[in-house]
Amino acid sequence: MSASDRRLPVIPAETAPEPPRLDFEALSRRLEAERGAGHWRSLEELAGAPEFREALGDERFQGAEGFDRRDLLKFMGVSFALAGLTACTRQPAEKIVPYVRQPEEIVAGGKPLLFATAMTVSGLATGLLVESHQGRPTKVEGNPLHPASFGATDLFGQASLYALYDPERSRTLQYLDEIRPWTAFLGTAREAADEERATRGAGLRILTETISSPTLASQLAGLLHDFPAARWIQWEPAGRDNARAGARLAFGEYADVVADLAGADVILSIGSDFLSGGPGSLAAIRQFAARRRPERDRGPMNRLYVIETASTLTGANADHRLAVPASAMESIVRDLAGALGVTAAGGGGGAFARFVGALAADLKAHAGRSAVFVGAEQPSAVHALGHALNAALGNFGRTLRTIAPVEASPTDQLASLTELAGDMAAGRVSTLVILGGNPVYTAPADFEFGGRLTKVRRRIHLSLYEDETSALCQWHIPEAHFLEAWSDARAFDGTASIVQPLISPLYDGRSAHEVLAALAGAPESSGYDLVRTFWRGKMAGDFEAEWRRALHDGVIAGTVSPDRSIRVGSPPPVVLASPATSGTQPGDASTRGRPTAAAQGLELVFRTDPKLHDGRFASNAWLQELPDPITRLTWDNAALFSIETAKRLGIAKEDVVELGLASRTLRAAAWIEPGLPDGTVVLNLGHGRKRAGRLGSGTGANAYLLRRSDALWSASGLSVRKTGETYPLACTQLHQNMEGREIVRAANLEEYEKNPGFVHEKEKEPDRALSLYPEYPSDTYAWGMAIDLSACVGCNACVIACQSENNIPVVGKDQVRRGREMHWLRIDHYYGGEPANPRHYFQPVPCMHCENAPCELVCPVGATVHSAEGLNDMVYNRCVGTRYCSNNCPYKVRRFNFYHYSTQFRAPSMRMLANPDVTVRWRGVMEKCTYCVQRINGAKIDSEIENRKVRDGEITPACAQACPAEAIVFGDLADKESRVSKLRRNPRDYGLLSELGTRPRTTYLGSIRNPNPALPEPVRTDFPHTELDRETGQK
Amino acid sequence: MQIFHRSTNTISRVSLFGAVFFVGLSLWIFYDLEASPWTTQQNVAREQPVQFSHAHHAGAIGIDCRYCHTSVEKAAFAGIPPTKTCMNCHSQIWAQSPYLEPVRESFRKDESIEWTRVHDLPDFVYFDHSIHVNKGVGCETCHGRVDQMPLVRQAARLQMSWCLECHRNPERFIRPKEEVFTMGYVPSAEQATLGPELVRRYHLRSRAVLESCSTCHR
Amino acid sequence: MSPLPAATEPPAALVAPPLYGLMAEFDTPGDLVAAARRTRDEGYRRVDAYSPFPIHELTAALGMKRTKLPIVVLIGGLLGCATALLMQWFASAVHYPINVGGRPLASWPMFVPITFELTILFASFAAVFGMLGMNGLPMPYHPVFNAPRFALASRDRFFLCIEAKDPKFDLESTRRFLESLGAHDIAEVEE
Amino acid sequence: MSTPPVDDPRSASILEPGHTFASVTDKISSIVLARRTPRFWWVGFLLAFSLTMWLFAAIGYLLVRGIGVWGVNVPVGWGFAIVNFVWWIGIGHAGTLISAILLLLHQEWRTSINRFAEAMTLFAVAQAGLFPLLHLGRPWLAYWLVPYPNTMALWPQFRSPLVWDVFAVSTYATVSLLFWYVGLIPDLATLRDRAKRKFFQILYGMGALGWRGSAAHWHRYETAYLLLAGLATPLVISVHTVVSFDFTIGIIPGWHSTIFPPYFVAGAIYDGFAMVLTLAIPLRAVYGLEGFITLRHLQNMAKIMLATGLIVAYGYMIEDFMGWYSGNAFEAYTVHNRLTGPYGHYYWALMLCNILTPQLLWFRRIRSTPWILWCIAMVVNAGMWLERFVIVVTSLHRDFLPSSWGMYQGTVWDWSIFIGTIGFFIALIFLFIRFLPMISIFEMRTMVPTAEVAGEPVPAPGRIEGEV
Repeated sequence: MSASDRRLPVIPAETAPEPPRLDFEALSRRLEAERGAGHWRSLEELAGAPEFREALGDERFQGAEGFDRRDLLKFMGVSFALAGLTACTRQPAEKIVPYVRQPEEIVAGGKPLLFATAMTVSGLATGLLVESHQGRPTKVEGNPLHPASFGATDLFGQASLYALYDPERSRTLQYLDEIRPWTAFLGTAREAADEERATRGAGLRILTETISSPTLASQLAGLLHDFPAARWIQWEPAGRDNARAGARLAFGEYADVVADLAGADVILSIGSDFLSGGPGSLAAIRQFAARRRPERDRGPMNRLYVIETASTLTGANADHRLAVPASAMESIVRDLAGALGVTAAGGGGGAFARFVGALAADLKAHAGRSAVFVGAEQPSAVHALGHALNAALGNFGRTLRTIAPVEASPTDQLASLTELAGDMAAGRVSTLVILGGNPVYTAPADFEFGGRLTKVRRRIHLSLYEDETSALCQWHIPEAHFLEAWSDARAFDGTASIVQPLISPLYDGRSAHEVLAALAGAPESSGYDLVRTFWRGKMAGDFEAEWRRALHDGVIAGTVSPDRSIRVGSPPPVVLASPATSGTQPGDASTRGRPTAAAQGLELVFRTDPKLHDGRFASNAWLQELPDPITRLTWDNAALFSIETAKRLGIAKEDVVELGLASRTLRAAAWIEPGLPDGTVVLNLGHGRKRAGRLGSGTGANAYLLRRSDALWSASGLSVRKTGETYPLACTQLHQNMEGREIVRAANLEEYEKNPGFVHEKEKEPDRALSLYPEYPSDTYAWGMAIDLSACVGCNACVIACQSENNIPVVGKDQVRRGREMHWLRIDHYYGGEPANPRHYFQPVPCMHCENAPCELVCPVGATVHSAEGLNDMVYNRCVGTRYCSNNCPYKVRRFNFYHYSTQFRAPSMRMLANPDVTVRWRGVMEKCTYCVQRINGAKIDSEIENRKVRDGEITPACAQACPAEAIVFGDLADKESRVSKLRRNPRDYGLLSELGTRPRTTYLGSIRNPNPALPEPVRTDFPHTELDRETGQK
Repeated sequence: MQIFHRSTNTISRVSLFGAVFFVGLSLWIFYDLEASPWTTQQNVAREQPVQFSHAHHAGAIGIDCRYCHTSVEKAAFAGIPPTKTCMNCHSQIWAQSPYLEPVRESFRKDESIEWTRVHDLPDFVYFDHSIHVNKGVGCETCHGRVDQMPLVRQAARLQMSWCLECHRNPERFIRPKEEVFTMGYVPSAEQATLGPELVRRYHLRSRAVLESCSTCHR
Repeated sequence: MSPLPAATEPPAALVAPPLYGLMAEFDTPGDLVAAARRTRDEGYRRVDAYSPFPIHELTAALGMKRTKLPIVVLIGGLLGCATALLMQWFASAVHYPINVGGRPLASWPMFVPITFELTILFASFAAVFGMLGMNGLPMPYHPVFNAPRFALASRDRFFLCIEAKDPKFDLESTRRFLESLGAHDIAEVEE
Repeated sequence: MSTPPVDDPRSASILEPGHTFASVTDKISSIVLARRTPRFWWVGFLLAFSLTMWLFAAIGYLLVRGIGVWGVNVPVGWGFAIVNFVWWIGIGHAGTLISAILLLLHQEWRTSINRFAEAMTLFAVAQAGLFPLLHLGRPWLAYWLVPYPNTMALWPQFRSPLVWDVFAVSTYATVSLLFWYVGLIPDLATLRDRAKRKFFQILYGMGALGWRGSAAHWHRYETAYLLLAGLATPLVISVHTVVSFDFTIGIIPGWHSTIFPPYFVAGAIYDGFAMVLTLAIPLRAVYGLEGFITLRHLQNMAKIMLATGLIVAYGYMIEDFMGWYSGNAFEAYTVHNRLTGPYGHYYWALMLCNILTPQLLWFRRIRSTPWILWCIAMVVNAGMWLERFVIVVTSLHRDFLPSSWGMYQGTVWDWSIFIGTIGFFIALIFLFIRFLPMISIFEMRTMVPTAEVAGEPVPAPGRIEGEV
């Protein structure tokens, strides 16, 4: 992968996919009745009206090149327009298409409906409420009743909607790249079943991702009962094998540990990124953030220690963070265990003695009110030690519960995959059914999975996209999106939910249930039947009523896994013994996943990508363009070096380096990230896909190529060679240094309690009496927002939520590099303190809706003016695009349509993605955060019909609704009792740059950390290191 | 030596004033065109797939608007009746009429009737029927005497300045809620006194709010 | 018996196009000025002088009134000023009052630049079109162009024209008078 | 007393001795009325014309693809377009300034340069006028900046400097045009009377509006001309003041400064004269006009450049001083960033062009050596462009929140349109010198010694003694 073969994510019109026939005609005709399709007063229709109706190919991200028919029409349009015709534009005739028989629950042209369902990532479910306009899902929200959501959502949940309508999804069932009907597959399935039955299924293998779906599990069980010799293999590239092994070591059996952080005063994370991505992270954030507020309204502020290698969100939110090489992790934990008397005192902590000592003391002091997490990447021994620590601290039963494993069949996935690989190589596999997942891409490199796969005679692959694996299978079955098919799944604490579809499959996709049913010789049974029949027995009371309730609530009552009282004996000596050998000893569970001590060279650490996870989301443009929470990179991953290491190797940002590990090499772009342990290189999984559609393919470097089964998470002996080439990376924030300005105002708990007004010490808003302008009298609502920087963990959910709610287009890598990303809400990230181990500051920045808005003053046409309720209105249809407002905005929250970015909504399916309550912006128009004015107006209309005022909390902007930390509060400042008014009175409340006299309506609550007095950590918001300031962007 | 003929004096002056006049005229025409039915398609009756007469149904028979436009009080969109609604009656009455064949066909084939939209606001305008109807803005106020229209036409200009007329001083147009669906409504009292009273009673928002951009544009 | 006077056709000279005036040519601005002064002293009133460049003495010599143009320009300026102020105030404070950046609706200081510009613009129009109007321009055709050597009036010759309309005008005496001024190439200019 | 020859640096004459009304008239009008068009004219014109065509092509592409083809982004929302706009407007200041202010100051030497200086003004303003339109995201809606009755019941937002620009620039263009045309009327009459071919007689005749040099006309004419001068003087000052408001009204550090109006105006004059020299020096050479545009003219213009250059230098100094003196962290950083940031080299290049180089003008030998003067003028033209670039880009690319800092670079389309306007400008100049007298003929006649009426003092133009 060299800088040269990188191409823009441009989709030329000629290669645009065939618009599918049936579904869209109907659906997009239904669309016609709705509004929100864009500016008809644009040249778009002035010139292009005739071909506006035809279902167009997807033309997203027209970069700098491409000059197609539409452009010419536009050009003609321009000449008309310049002739002064625009004012007299006649609106093209539109059709209204009513139902023939209207479903009773649908109010024509009116209110959207919400349906409860659930999304699974790595087998674990998050409950969702999905908004449906006229039968098309338009927005994903969290399900307040679901234990893994609490009404919040994560990126993946929010972005799942994009996947649903993604025109690049696999659309047809294929046999050797030829389109086949479903019945043809049924034939093969029967044939295969008959054939395998002869050998009792000896040649039959079923490869799935981790499964928690009870229905699917029972189907598999049934199948294995019919084919006793068959095997069911689960493979999760970012799996929890080590955790399982660790649990076994500690408890003697598989068990999951569920935390309730509400009661945890001290939290220790041993390489665990429990605040992002992981199962139950939303719940974790909710509970964690609830106690990050110095107001003590929900208990005293908790304290978070993090010992980690790569910089994770969890580490970024730590009060104390220790960055150690992966190979050093276990010994430190042993020292800690020693200090806590769990094991015979270890080495005394060596370099980190002081840290370990203080930590141990703090944990002891909070025995029973603490929690120790161990990351899935850590070796089994560390997991066992973690359990032992928790046991010694008496956390089980208080802050932690042990429950029966949630996944249907906990196994050693790596072992079973190894076995499968062996079998395939030996030709012992005649039929391989791959249900979801992309093993060719994700399997350890040393398995050469792809090559061996082709040795299998009959290869069947079910997946959402045509990916690397489908390419090597004869049968490719398009998978139904979870919003298209019936299923069920369990949450991290065991709670089961019915996965209920909102729309019939757009591309005739099938669910795993249906494929298995076909294999089991019962093709007629639909997913719906299967799920219902499974639960029929299981639900207490009247089934129909319970079923309805389960669908309505989104959770099935009484399915939470019961506590499993496990005696955590002191872990077996094999664990306690400090490692005689390093590296994994085959068959020795206690050494599973243990990294080999760095002999020479550097250490390479793999981690799941915060946006693409294990690569399954690579095709999702929303996630691709989302900035990484810390590096702020989009569209690529990069080999991350610490400042020191980069200096030593003479590496600068955007250099292409060749990573060598044993015999394998990989070229990747370099990026510098403070806070990594020196000598460690971090590379995110999930990038460098070969077949992830036009957008997902070839972004970044494929870390799997270096990932061996004996070193899944970290490998030593890495060699790094500068190639002398450079590779452009698209970073949305070139400066992560506050330059000594009062942007994020931070303090430690002690200081804050000594001096609560610290936020106003250096800068404060000028006294309103000093203004020359008379106050505008307001007798109505005064909308405002408060963002608690102590609570915000920087998880990015709000950004995607905003993108989804407000029809925000994706612009592509090249445009991002040119500084043209469109996110209305961005999360700024700043470093502070020492480059070796900096503090991280996150600051979500939406429009401030300044009362004295500088942008409004300079707009020549009054396209951005103030509403009576204090909103800084942006009127797209009045905007002529001078960009003066953006220049004059001190917060730079305004976004401009430099090109016709919204062409992506031209693709018929993408038009269904658009929120009908929000205008799709045309080229040359400025846009920005509106506080979700469509929601405000909706609530106002409802309340006014009932002749009442809008209640506090009745309006929730998309960002606030998604936020798991409840860091964003919106409401009426005129109402002194509203939550936002109360926060305004909080001493931590300050306005960003309010010293300029802009009077922002969005204000921030100062960021408070709670470090251990024994380990003094002065607040530092300065970051005097220019290594990061090398200007990238702009070719 | 004389280059120009006598007449050129007159010609030059006339053409001078002529030019000024022409510019003025064209500007005036331009503005007039902008507000003319040619642009707004005001009062242009549209061909419809079915010769449906509001004059007959709403006027002569006196069917309530809400019988067909069901969501007018609940939602932004007043709602176009599904074929089912037509068939409620026309499965018995005029069940064989050739005029109604398209309706029956739609019902048989389960294919929607494609009506031509008559009142079509730009997509960046967010008009909500429910709030207007609930605050005493009569159907007639914007749609005119639909009960007298054999084929529906757009009665008003539907341009921003037209909307503002009412958003700026609603008291001139507002009527009692119970009269909202009345056609040919005559105020019981003097509108000058009744209007302001209703504005107070229905808690209409201040002019400042009704004039704010985001009230209609998002 | 006495012979009857012969009824003869009037001589062609009498139906020849009516006379506009007499055009006298001079070589230097000085001569012209002197001549102009003498002509006026002589009592001629409908007199005009033509020169390739402005000669300020002529105005006095021919006894012209000071032009009213400055008043016209002043009025133009005031008109522009008023238009601008009213327009801006009406648009921002009366017709569609919107809160822009928390500034007052009628923020006078912000209205100054446009007011100034329009004042200048209107005044300039007044100046130019006022001047043309008062000079009766455009007038592509004018009798003086009939004078044979008049083209030199835009090069290096200086002309004085006494119009036939002048009460004191008499073809012969006037011609003699002009000759006495040292003019040469005295020509009869037709209407 | 014997006056030294005009090619002597010490000569003070503004018109070569020995010229008569006739010689002046014929010399200048012959350039226009010559039957054969000189070869160098064709070469130069075609060159400029091809650039003009490229400009239109670039504009077409811009309109079709959108503003994205330029380098602009967030934070740097304004790039070349506004830089060029301010640059051209600045150049457009010399003409009216020379005609108006120097007229009021009785600077007679202006007469031989004011005509084409005014033409240059018009053409420069025409170029400038392109950019505010083109830089819009939706140029076809530009007319929304003009107040006119519409069905939306909407008005321009009169508090925005961009609306002020519309009024200022259009007023300036209109008044300059009137001024230029009024000045042309008598000369058009001259051409009308000199032209041999009927076509040209009619053409120039129509333009001359039947001017016949009547004393009464001359009187009103001069009054009007003087009044226009009086009006144009404050106007010319106001235009660049208003342009500078585009920045000073902004809140951005590096823009929000009270020094801008004066130093923008000074800069404009500086640049304007540089451009006049750039054009005058070759013109007088190729058309042998050394007798009309003498060294005295060049020297005077050089002196004015030196003076305004120093004012501009003072402006830069105050800007940087204020950055430090204000004690405002943002201001301070902006200055620091200008001097040492990623665009530092632009700043230092600017210093070299606008401050150091012009110091050469202290020396008479240099002031009176046309080709050196020409080089310096070119350097200043470039320098003033850099100044606008520094003001626009370096202020925007790093403002308040470091998180939003960015970089800016002109793309090929930015350059195409910039170079294109230069071509367009030159093409117009070529047409002008071919078809209109580039020096005011009738005013040159008044320079001829014999123009004075013997024994009577020449009163100041436009003034009138002897009320009758």
